[in-house]
Amino acid sequence: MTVEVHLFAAARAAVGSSVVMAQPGSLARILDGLETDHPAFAAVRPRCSYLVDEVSVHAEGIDVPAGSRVDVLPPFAGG
Amino acid sequence: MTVEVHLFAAARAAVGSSVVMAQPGSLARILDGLETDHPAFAAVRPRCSYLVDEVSVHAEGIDVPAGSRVDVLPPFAGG
Amino acid sequence: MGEIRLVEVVEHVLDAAAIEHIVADARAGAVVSFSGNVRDHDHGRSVASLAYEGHPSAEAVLMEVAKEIDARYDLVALAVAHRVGPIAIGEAALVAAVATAHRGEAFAACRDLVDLTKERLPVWKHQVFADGTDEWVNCA
Amino acid sequence: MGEIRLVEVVEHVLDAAAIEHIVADARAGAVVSFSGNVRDHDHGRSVASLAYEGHPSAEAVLMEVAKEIDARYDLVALAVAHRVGPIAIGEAALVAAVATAHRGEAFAACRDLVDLTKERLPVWKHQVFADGTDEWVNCA
Repeated sequence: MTVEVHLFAAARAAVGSSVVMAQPGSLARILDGLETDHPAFAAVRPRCSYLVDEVSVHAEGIDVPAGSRVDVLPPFAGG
Repeated sequence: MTVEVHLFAAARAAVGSSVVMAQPGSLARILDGLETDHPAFAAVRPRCSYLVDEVSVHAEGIDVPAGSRVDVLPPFAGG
Repeated sequence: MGEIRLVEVVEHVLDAAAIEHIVADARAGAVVSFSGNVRDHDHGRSVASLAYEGHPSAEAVLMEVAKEIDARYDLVALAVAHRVGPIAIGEAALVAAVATAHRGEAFAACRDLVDLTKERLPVWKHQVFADGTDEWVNCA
Repeated sequence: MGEIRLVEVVEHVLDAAAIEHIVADARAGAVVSFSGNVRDHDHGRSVASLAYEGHPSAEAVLMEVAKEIDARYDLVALAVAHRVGPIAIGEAALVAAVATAHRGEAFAACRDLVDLTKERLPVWKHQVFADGTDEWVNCA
């Protein structure tokens, strides 16, 4: 089982797709992998927040187990 | 020539008419006359402001010459 | 200077939606509108009917208020209208709308427009209560 | 507790007038409404087209925002809607309206509702400028 990483807005534009698969591990490692495969993601990453299985995550050190879903959320701009 | 005194809202209700004629003189004397003729006006008078020929007047001592128009304005309540 | 697009004191029904459309503008990112409506209660008493009386100068005073708000804020457009005569419960007595580039200014300007109108406009409110008594508001 | 009468994230045209009617109430003396509209300029650049993207949780988040505003203020009714997808210049992206007994509370609550929505709602704005460049707002 892998991790589903869902990308939105500027993060999706940087990565070039809405969903990518990743190996379970720390959130930091998953994001590092994204950045390696899609260098444009480096510019967006510092401004993103994350959901792991719909729960807000505030530290990249958190463990993301197999079967989880990660949402990568750039800064909101509503209104 | 006399002075036309126009009454609005609570002042009109107290006096019982929209316009009364008065003799020229100080605004205080004109208002005293109104109060004598219409005792209910005494309750409204302390809260009123006045226009003499469309100009706001802040002291009852002002002279109101013959041919003038006085507007008696209770406190506004708009909105 | 913003555009003062509507200033009126009228006897007909006010339409808050119409006044909002009047200020709409492609340059404006924010429109804030206010509708002051006749309530069925006032200070805990049931209101049966209500009417506003206006001084002949009311519309001219409202224009001065509009100009003062326009001078205080960076507006795209402004509109304000007050109704006089009898008004049914739930209907609007005062409607105001402002359009600005950014929302902070729109909220502040609309609020100030309503406050200044209520302070300066020479109009009076007469309420008849369900128990048959009546009052001129602010004159009790 | 006020009535939360409408909370939605939708792809169709928003109608500020309709949302005002939704909160109308005989108990309410004041209705304040906000319409956040797409401007033809942003930071001095001419905007050619614009679209919002929403996260699947957006409507649930908007409901949490509405409940928080309802808890902070003494409201009669509240309604708020955000549009996603492409939006034409001049059309509304966010509309909100609150009805309260008195006007001070209506202005404060509507402003707070709009601010909190902009802070918390997981939506993103993509602008294409007249010169062909584009940006995701807040990500530059």
